Amino acid sequence: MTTLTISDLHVSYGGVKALRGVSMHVEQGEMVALIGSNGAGKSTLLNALSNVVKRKSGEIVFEGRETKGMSPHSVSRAGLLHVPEGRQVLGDMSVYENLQVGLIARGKRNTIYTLDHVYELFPVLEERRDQIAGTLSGGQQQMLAIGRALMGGPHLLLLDEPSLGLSPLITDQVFDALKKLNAEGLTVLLVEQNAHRALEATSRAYVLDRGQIAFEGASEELAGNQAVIDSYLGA
Amino acid sequence: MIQFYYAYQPIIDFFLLSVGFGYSQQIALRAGVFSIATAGFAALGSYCVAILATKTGVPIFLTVILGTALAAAVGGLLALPLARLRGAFQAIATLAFVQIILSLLLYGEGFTGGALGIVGIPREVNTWILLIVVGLTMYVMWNIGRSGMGRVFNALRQEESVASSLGVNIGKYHIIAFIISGAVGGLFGGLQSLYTFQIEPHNYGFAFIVNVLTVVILGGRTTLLGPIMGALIMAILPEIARPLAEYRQAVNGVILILVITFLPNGVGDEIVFWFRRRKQARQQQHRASEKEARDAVS
Amino acid sequence: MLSQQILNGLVSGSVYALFSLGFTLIFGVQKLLNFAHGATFMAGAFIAYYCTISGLPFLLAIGFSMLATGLIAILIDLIAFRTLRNRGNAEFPALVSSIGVDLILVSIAQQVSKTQVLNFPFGTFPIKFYDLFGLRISLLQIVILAVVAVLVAALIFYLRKTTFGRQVRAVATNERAAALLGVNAQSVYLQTFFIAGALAGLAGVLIGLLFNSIQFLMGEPYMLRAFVVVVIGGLGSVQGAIVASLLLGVTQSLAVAYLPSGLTDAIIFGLLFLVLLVRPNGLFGDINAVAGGTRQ
Amino acid sequence: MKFKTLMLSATSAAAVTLAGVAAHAEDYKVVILQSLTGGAAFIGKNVADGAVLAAEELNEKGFFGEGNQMVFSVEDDATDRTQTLSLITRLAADEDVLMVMGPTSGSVAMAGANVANEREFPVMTTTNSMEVVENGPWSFIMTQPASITMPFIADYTAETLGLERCAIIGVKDNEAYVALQRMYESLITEAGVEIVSQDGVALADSDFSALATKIATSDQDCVFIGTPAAQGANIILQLKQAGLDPSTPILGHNAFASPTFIEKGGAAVEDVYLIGAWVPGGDDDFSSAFAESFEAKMGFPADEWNAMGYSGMQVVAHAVRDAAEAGNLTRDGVRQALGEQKDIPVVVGTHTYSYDEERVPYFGMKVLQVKDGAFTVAPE
Repeated sequence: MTTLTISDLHVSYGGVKALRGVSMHVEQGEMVALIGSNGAGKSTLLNALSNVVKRKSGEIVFEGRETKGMSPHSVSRAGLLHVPEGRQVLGDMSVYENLQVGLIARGKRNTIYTLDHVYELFPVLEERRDQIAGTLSGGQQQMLAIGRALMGGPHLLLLDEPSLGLSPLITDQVFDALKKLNAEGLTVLLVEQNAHRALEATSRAYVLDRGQIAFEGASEELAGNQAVIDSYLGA
Repeated sequence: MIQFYYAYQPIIDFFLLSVGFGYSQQIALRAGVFSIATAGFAALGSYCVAILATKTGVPIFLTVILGTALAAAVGGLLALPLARLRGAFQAIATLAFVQIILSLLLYGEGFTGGALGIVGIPREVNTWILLIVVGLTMYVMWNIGRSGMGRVFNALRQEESVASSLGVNIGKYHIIAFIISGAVGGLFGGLQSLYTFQIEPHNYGFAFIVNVLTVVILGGRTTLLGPIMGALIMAILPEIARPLAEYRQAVNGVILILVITFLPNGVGDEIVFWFRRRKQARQQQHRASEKEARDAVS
Repeated sequence: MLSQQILNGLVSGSVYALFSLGFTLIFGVQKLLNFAHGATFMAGAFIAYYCTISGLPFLLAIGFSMLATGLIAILIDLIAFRTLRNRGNAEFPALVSSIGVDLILVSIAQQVSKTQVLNFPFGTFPIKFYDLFGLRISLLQIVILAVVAVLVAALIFYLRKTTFGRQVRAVATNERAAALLGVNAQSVYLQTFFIAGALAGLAGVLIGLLFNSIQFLMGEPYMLRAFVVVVIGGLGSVQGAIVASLLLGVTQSLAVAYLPSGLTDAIIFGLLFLVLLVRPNGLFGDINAVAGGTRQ
Repeated sequence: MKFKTLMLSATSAAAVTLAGVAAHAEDYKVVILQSLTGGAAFIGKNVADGAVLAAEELNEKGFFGEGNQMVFSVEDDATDRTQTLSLITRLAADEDVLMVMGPTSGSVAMAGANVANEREFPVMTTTNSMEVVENGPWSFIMTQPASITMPFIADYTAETLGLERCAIIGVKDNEAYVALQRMYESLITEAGVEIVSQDGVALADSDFSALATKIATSDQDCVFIGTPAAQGANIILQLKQAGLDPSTPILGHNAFASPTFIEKGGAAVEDVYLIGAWVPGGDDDFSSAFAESFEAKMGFPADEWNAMGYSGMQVVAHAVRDAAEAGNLTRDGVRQALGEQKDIPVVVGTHTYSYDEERVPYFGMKVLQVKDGAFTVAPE
């Protein structure tokens, strides 16, 4: 079953065309990577998916439902949860309270992601449950942001640059957790600049270049295609 | 025309004073300073003039200069602590400044006359003097707008972080804006003193703040035409809306809400922007037709 | 006399707290100054007054008045704030449009009351005095202190411990992140406005009753006091507002008692200036923010 | 161009308003310009109501002689200086208007006086400020200055009651009240009364708890309160609640002479001394008749300001009639006649109203006391 289908999506920011006809899809249970250089439009795509930015044209169908006109909070209450770039934890609130806020998106939907489940996945969150979120380290904040989204019972998790600013060791921990979640059946769309890590963790990938899909295919295949990586990712 | 002037002279004078206070308010907003201190500056200027003119032999024109200088100096001093504050805090701090001035004016009875204010101020100012001073003020404002300082103010208003990244010393320009705002406010406060014979602290209270804000919001916060349009509407409105007299305040309130919501740039600014856009469009059209003509020839 | 004056100050201060809480809550959540808060407070006193003289039992009149001022506050949000907020960068425009609402409400009250000073009929609340360790305290003062204490505790509980309170704080801290987590910011705004309005309305009734006077301009001095309170307490901080309100009440009482009373305003606004100079975020601005400190 | 069109439309709108007052040869046109709205409305509105009643009655009685009548219109100065300036300027430009009864008070009255003297146009302002009189020969005041009224209550304090130590509470932000308070202070000080404390409240204040505690616990044998009626009643209530010795005499000035004072103060204001020009219900034939006809017309009893307006209009009417009879029905004629009015029967004070050589009005005052919830003449 297809979780997410995007067809011919256009988004403009004050006259600048950020996305120019993007089409892609994510199947249930898949972990898909979206990679591309800085300014390619990756974050814009995620923001358009969660309706934080308005699209100019195109269709976004999430679990069979067109999301056009829905407010951002309705989108997340429908099970499409977006972990934004820079984590954006609620800095004045405790770890526990952040997780509780995460519950709001769940509503009355059933989900396997309980508080215990999150604590099991990220034990550090349980140790620091009463600490003010703003005082956590970057890696801990990333774990909190993911855990908080899980509390909302996601059917699709959008992750924006989870490795940004994290040490390789912490990045490993985060990616391990993501793989584990995917193995349990969570559908994930992962945006990363760190192409190697992203391709290593996912099954399929899209390359976004100047607002358009430049390449799509199996992650393994893409990882081996040095020419594509060099020309689009500049790494 | 003379008859008209005779019957409406106080409204015309009121309009000119409003324009003056409007420029004092506008220059602060223009530089991105969220100040409502104009009432305080006006009070300083008018009391300085009134006290000097009634209690000393200082020549009248000198009292106005001293009043202007005093308000400008206080504006400069006020800017120092305010430079550390942003947005809402600046508004609150300037409001506190006005309150402090007012309560000191009420308290310093021996010097300021307390609630009685100061009476018997010589009436030295008439419509023509007001007209000339407003003209001079506009000239100065126009020059500021054209100069580099005007561009810095625009940058500060739009995005302070951008301005600071361009290496602009924000604090310095805020101080300059405050000094100008103080000088203009003090100048017109002084003229008001010499126009109305009598002043009291009450003249510079909340109603003054609302009026001068209305003038600038209604008129526009960036163009020279702004305060003129705002003051014009505020001067004429009570005349044509006399049947609404009992609800005058409410009418002002409705105007404020409607203008800030649907005409956020203000009437005057919108007019100027419209002309600018039309001019640009014409120029483009002109260039396009020139090109067409050239193409046709070749 | 000193302790009596401190008591007077605490009672006045507790009503300032009731008034300022709503103001600071709205600022905490929206980062906007609601200048019409004073007029909402005045409306509370007016509505309760007209309900009482038309025969409604006093407690019912209070309830009705709180409901009505809550709705007035929601209207303020819808009329004066919503469009501006959606346009972005609303700080200054919202101040202007809320001044507009203030003028409208005050003008209506002026017409309704014909500029007269109104007061609740004698006997609306029993006047009883108690002698407590040499202090003279009225039943009304005791009731006010108790009501304010209970409401403040309830508000803090609500913000800290309930799901809705967490949503309020989430929006206060980071509106976009909150939306991504399924929080409906618009409904949070409406609810905080309702709470703020109802608290202001109650404060109006209590002040009208305690000081025996209801008039169309009564909001203005309280609005100015609220500025002092929120600056000293830290804009958006609930605990800060409470401490600062009590501090302000007592300072004012003592200033009247021991200094020339004409200087009271100069003293409290001077104090505000001083606090802004030394601690631009207020005395409690950073640590105790409940409704949220600075937006990320 | 745009400016001109707008201004012209403003002119025509104003012309329509004035056209309502048609002019005939035997019509004496007077404009009652008072604060119907704004801060001084509690004075201006009431004065206007009293003046209108007087003018109607005088016309009905044929006071101005066969076929003649006073044509009056009521305008609002809005307690706003700018609007007052523009209104009076415009009225001065209308040659049919003989004089203006108004504007009401404070800086508005002063502004009116300025224009009046500049444009040689008689105005009778409601205020009692001598500055209006001193401003020039065309500006008059209707109420007695503090130097005339305050001795009544000051003498009563020092001599009749023999008090020695007084606490004073005044208004700090209204010039008229401050002037009365200062006059009282200097009079009682001269008479040997010590002022033990001096406090100023703002007109918008209602929280007097700290002030009340301070005065209730300090040592004085009288309290003088110079505030508006409702506020004064409230201060007295809070003083009593703070435990002020009930036997301490409380005194006030003529602002207290209003039904509001008793209504707001209830039992707390019992025994308070005050001065008033108007004894509610009237205290002679003329004033009782006025009280009756006013209540019949308006549906509520007349207060001090209604009575003042009614009395002021009597004086204006006599001045206009005198000018007409002297064959000098011009603004200057009315001005001269007004300044020469002597012993005009009125409903206030000692029932006759006169201007002295300095054009200062005199009609006397009464010391009143609240007894059983009503104003009565205080024991001598």
